[in-house]
Amino acid sequence: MVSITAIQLPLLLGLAWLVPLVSFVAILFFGPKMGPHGRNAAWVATAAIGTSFVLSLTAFVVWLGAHPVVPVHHGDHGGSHASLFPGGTAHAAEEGDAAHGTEPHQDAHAAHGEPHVPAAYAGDWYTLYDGGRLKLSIGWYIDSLTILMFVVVTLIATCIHIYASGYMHDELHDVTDHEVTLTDGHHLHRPGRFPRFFQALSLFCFSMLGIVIAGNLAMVFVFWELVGICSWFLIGFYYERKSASTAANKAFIVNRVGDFGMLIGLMALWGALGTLHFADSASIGPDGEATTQPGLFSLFRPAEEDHALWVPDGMVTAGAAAEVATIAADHATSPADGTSEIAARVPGWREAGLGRWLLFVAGIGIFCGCVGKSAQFPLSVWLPDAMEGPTPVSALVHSATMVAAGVYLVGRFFPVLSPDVLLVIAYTGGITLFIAATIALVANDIKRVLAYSTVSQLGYMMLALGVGGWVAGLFHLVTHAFFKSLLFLCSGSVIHACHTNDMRKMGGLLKVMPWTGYTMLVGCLAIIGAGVPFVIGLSGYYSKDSILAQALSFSQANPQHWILFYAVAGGAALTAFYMFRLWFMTFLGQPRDHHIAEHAHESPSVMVAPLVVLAVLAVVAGWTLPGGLGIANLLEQARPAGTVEGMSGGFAFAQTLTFPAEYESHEGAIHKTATLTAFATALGGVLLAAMMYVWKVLSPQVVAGVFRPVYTFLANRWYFDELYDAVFVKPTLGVAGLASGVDRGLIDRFVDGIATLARRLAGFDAWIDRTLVDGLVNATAAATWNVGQRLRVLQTGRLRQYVMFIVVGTVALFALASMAFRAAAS
Amino acid sequence: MVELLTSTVGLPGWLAWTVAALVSAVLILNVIAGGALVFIWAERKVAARIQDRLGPTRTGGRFGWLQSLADGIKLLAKEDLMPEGADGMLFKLAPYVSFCASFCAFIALPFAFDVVGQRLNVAVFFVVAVLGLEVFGVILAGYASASKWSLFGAMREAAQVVSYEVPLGMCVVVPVMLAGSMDMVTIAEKQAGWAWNWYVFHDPFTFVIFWIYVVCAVASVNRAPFDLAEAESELVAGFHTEYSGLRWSFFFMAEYGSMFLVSAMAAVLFLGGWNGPIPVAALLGFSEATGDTAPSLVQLVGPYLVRLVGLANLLGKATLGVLIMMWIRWSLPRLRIDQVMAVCLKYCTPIAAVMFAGAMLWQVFLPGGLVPGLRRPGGEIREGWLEGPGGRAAAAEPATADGKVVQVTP
Amino acid sequence: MTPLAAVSPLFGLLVTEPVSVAHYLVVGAILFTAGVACMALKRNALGVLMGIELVLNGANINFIAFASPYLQADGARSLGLDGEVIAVFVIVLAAAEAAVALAITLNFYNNHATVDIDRADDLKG
Amino acid sequence: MTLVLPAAALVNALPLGAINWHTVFFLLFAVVACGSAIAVVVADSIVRMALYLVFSLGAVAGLFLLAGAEFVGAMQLMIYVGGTLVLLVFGVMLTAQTPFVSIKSSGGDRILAGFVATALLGTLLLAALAVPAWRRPASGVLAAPTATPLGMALVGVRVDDPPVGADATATRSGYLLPFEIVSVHLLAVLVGAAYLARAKRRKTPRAIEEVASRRPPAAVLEHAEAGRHEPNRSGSGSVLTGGSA
Repeated sequence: MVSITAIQLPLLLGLAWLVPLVSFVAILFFGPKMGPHGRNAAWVATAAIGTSFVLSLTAFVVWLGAHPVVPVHHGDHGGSHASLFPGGTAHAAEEGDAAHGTEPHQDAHAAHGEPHVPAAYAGDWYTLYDGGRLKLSIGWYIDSLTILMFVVVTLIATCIHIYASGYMHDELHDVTDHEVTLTDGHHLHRPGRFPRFFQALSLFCFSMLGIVIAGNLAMVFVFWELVGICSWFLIGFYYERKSASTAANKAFIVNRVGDFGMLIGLMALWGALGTLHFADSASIGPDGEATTQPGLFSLFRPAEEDHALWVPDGMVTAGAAAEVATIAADHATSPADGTSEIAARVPGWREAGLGRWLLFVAGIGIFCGCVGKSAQFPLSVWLPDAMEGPTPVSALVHSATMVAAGVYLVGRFFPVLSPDVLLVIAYTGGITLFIAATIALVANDIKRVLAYSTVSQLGYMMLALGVGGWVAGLFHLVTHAFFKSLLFLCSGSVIHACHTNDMRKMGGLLKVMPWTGYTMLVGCLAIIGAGVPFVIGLSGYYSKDSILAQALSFSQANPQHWILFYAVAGGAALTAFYMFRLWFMTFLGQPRDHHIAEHAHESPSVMVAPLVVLAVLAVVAGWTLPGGLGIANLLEQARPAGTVEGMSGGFAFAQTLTFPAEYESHEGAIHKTATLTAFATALGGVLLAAMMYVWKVLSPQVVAGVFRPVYTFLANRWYFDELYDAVFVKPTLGVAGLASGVDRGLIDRFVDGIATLARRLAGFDAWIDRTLVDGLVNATAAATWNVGQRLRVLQTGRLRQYVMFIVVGTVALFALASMAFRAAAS
Repeated sequence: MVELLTSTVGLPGWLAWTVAALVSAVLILNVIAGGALVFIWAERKVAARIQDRLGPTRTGGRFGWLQSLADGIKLLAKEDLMPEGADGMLFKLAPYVSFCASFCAFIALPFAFDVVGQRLNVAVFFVVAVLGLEVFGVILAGYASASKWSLFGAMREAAQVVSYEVPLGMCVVVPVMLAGSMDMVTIAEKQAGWAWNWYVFHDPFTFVIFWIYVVCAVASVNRAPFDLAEAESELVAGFHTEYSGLRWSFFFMAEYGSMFLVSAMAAVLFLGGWNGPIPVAALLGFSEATGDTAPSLVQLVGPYLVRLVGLANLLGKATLGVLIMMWIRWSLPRLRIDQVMAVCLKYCTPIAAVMFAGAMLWQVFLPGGLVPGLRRPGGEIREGWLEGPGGRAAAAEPATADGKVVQVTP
Repeated sequence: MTPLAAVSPLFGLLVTEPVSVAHYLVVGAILFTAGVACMALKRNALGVLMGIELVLNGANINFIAFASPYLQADGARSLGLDGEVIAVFVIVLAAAEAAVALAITLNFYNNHATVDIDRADDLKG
Repeated sequence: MTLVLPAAALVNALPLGAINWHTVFFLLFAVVACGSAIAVVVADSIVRMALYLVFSLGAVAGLFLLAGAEFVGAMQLMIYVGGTLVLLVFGVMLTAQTPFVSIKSSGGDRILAGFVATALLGTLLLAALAVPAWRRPASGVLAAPTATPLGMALVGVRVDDPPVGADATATRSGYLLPFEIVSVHLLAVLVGAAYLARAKRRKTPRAIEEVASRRPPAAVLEHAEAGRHEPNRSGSGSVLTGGSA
């Protein structure tokens, strides 16, 4: 039976997903005609995204109606994994049945020995291609994570649309771009591109929502690329600026590098398993009976195995190619029992660990994509440059949503990730967060500071996921989306006021733009996780604490990885420092550049309103309402099956790993330590920033002087760009030059030779044509002409005569025919 | 009726048919002639009231209700003039052509449940087609009277009527589509029940298209503001400039006849035909079906009672329509011919087309209407073409050899 | 009494027999011929047009006659719907044809100040 | 009583009961159709020809109705009589100038046409009466009303019963494609006609020059003398816009 929810949700979310596409198409075709300079395009796009927000909210309510949130109460988890999970029930996603979904929460039931199965609905809207082992379809996989992401993305996007309709008003009339100087020395003067901006925004929202709702990896990949393209459009919005276009290309190419890895992962999965669907898909076979094709989740964590991760048969056989070949050779006569024997021997092979490397490759490959998209080390270089785009773009694309896509995918794909992959993820996250944080310390471009903080926050999330903090990571993803977009919009508002990105020129702006200042303060507090320990805090407080706690409990479980916890803790301190450095430098103290200071002004209300909304959200997003309604509990509903109790195991370079269950990190001891650490580090960071930039007891210049080499190293962003330039770009250019030389020297010569030969032949051909063929044709024409001359006398031009002719002819024919028939008859 | 004659009076079948046919013909004729009398009087009164006059007051006692009779007598007494150089035959023929046209159209018009001259299953089509013939009389008249005024009038009329047939046809098609039948009786039947079953309230599109129909109807019977054919300001009296006496009155009867006809058609197609806004009869338990055995008085009298009420309903609606036309005529100025054409080709036709498409889509997507259960869905009719009147099952219904069934009021 | 009796056989002959397809065919033939004659005789372009209409109707009558199951003798199979559909198409296309022909005629009239088709021989060989 | 007697006598004398009304109506319509068709040929005045044509085609519509093809009949009335012929008459009037109302054709033509027409008629009648099956009287089997099946068939669904003798199981094709073709064709025709008949930009059409060069008709002369009516009103295409009011 299919519950009504299973029908409503795909409908609602599908609509919410498609509305931006509609607005994109509309603006694409009629954009310039929408009001003066396409002013109304903003309204179209905003209305569209607003609609999808409302729809998502409706879906959210529907979900809550079907799956009430149960508050998490910890500590009632006893016994071992096995004892907790006797015999599995089917995955709830099978034919989108909500029957299982109605007991969504494991903690309410784990005590009674029932396994946790996330409530989810999956299905296909439309199957593009279904043949052999390849099935490409446009489908949905909806669980509370999906819905949460929908609400968050659409909400933030709505705010940012509204904001942008104010921010981009320059584009409403012709623009003189002072950053582009033409060869004749003038500045570039171009018509405004207001509609195009919103068109790209709409397309972006569509793609992002597509990733979120996607029901299979192929679809994810498609929209993944779409998101990349949109980001390319938006970063390169001022494409006349060299910096912008290079930044756009850079972002795109770096992403492609990640996507290449992702492709490999896809190949590994599809080649070994023949499916890319997350959930099991029930399909009606040609013979009419319904067959359930297991999806990735149930392949990797089959219910029979209590949702424990194992290497699926497909991968095992693929890994054991040699043995399979021998068996096949033995049974060349009758392949049937060959397959049976293979099936029989699969468990043995699995014990032997065959095909594990495929699992590893798949996980790493998918993660590569995420590395690119989420700007993780080593592909983190593109995100700061991406700040060339208009600020709303940075806010939406490069803080709240697009970069979140990587984290989201890791979260979505979590059940398939084996411990070693998780470890890789954790370390990548750790490294990223540290590097980015350090760079952010010394950056002076306000947007770049934020960009690097984004990178490091993403590092946080990755690390959290990597150490098994599934909820922690995604929780932080959500909260971070709120306060980071808030911060970006604030910075945008500041830039809007000062017309510069350089913090060294700002200062003392709090008086002139109080709204922006205080909302930004809220943002900073949120991002450093400020709060009264154990009592209440801003959204960041909760998410960051849970990350810290998880990291702590992980490094307690595996002491050899202690570094991770310190990375997190140190990162927290750094975050606090650079964020408040930013805020102090921007808003407090004396104006450093009076020219700017006196021109600064508070932004129009259309820009301030979103700030306030987002500020409120940044405060409350982390709270859990009485009755348990809170993001964390919502996410618990979507926690992948079998990950409740954490995992253990290892392979390759991490022989034994223990991923402690997440609820353990809520245990008193760990949690207390984590909270205190977070609080202390944050406080320390803030105090340090205050000392340097408010009380001036410690001069930044001095500090920079003392740590000169470190400073320069950081200021040059660890020389990443230079490194890549030397390692990748230069050699590539060299090879290309060589290739082009070969092309000109050899191939072109050859082609030219052929061409000349052809011309010779053609000349001869032409001669034949003129003499022989034309002669023939002309002769025919002349003949026709003469005949015509003879026939023209018949044409009297008298219509009535023609009628006569016809009639007489008909009668005559009839007479002849009848005579002939009579003759034939007699 | 036929059965009545054959069984009780004992006439042979053929005679029964003839008599029945004659009776129905006479009845319809009376509808037209009597209607014309009433309407001419009404027109005078309405005009007078609108122009703040009294109108006829004296003839026949109060309200001058015999005025038009007096006119008729005067017309009979008038000399029939024919201009020299007129084409005699055509000149004489013209009035009868147009009168016959508007008369024939009444054949297929149902006055109440199966109270109809000849139940055709393409009735709508037939009526529209035959109405289209009326223009011939006008054209012939215009040509035959050998007068420029008449010729211009006729030309305008020809152009106008031919062009207005297009949107009119589109408007008419919509109820046909909703009812899934061109049989007027069926169409009216489908709208039985409360007022919201009427097709005019079926959906927004039909509501709009009803008004389009009104415009086109007024135009196609060329009443003001579309009465270019007899624009007395430019062409003395248009196509009937040269006419006088009885022939002229025939033109008038034709005009009033077709006015009544298009109004009645509007009533049948959009306003529920003979079904009142409140299904009193149904609520009281009367039924239209004539039961063969008559256990109770209700069943005995019911059918005829229902028919009478229906007749009253339909005549009332049609008359209202005619009165509205008069109201329009005496309130609006006359359009220019190019404006008339623009109204038809630039506005009515496109709007009608869009509304037609809209109604179609509405049928597809919201067959039950906005308020579910309020209206009986029109959907089943299209599937039910097999059973419904005009469907295959009704094949046996045209009982006689030439498929003519004559049903007349009891 | 007697004259009536004398009349009656002829009477019966005429009107008591049900019609057959051939009846219709005869009518069609007459219309067709009339149309052709019209085309052949009339010098007025519109006359020719009317001739065409007649011809088309003659043809239509045959289609309908063969299509109507009612006219067929017992057991004989009729053309069924096909005939009627063809008839419908003929009518529709005739309308179109009339429109174009009329337009052409008017054009001709505008350019030659006449509708006499015998004067429309600009293209004669 | 006294009234009934003659009626009864009439009944006894004539086999009126045996009258086949269908045949009677058929004869009626047939006579009208053929008669006015011939009248079209014979008549001289173009306008009268149009009138007769109307009668003829109207009668043909009657024949269709009799044959049980009520949809086609109604269509004949609507499109032909109501549309096409009005159009024709329209054209007649647009071009109706005294010299053109009746253009006589030479006697020789008439005789020749007479011969040819007779031959053609003979041939056709021969063909019509050749097949005995066609001459057998009608069975009078009532067929289903064809409007709905026709409509369905035009949109591609066949719901009419297969003709007698054909196997009922065979799937028969609808007429959607022809229908579409015809509609597109109609559209093209409309555009083309509008294009052909569009108002010429020429100052004075050649028609008018011609008319002006000829001696205008009497009526026009009077108008001209009255001095408020220029001759080119007498026949050019702009009749619609009314007199010089």
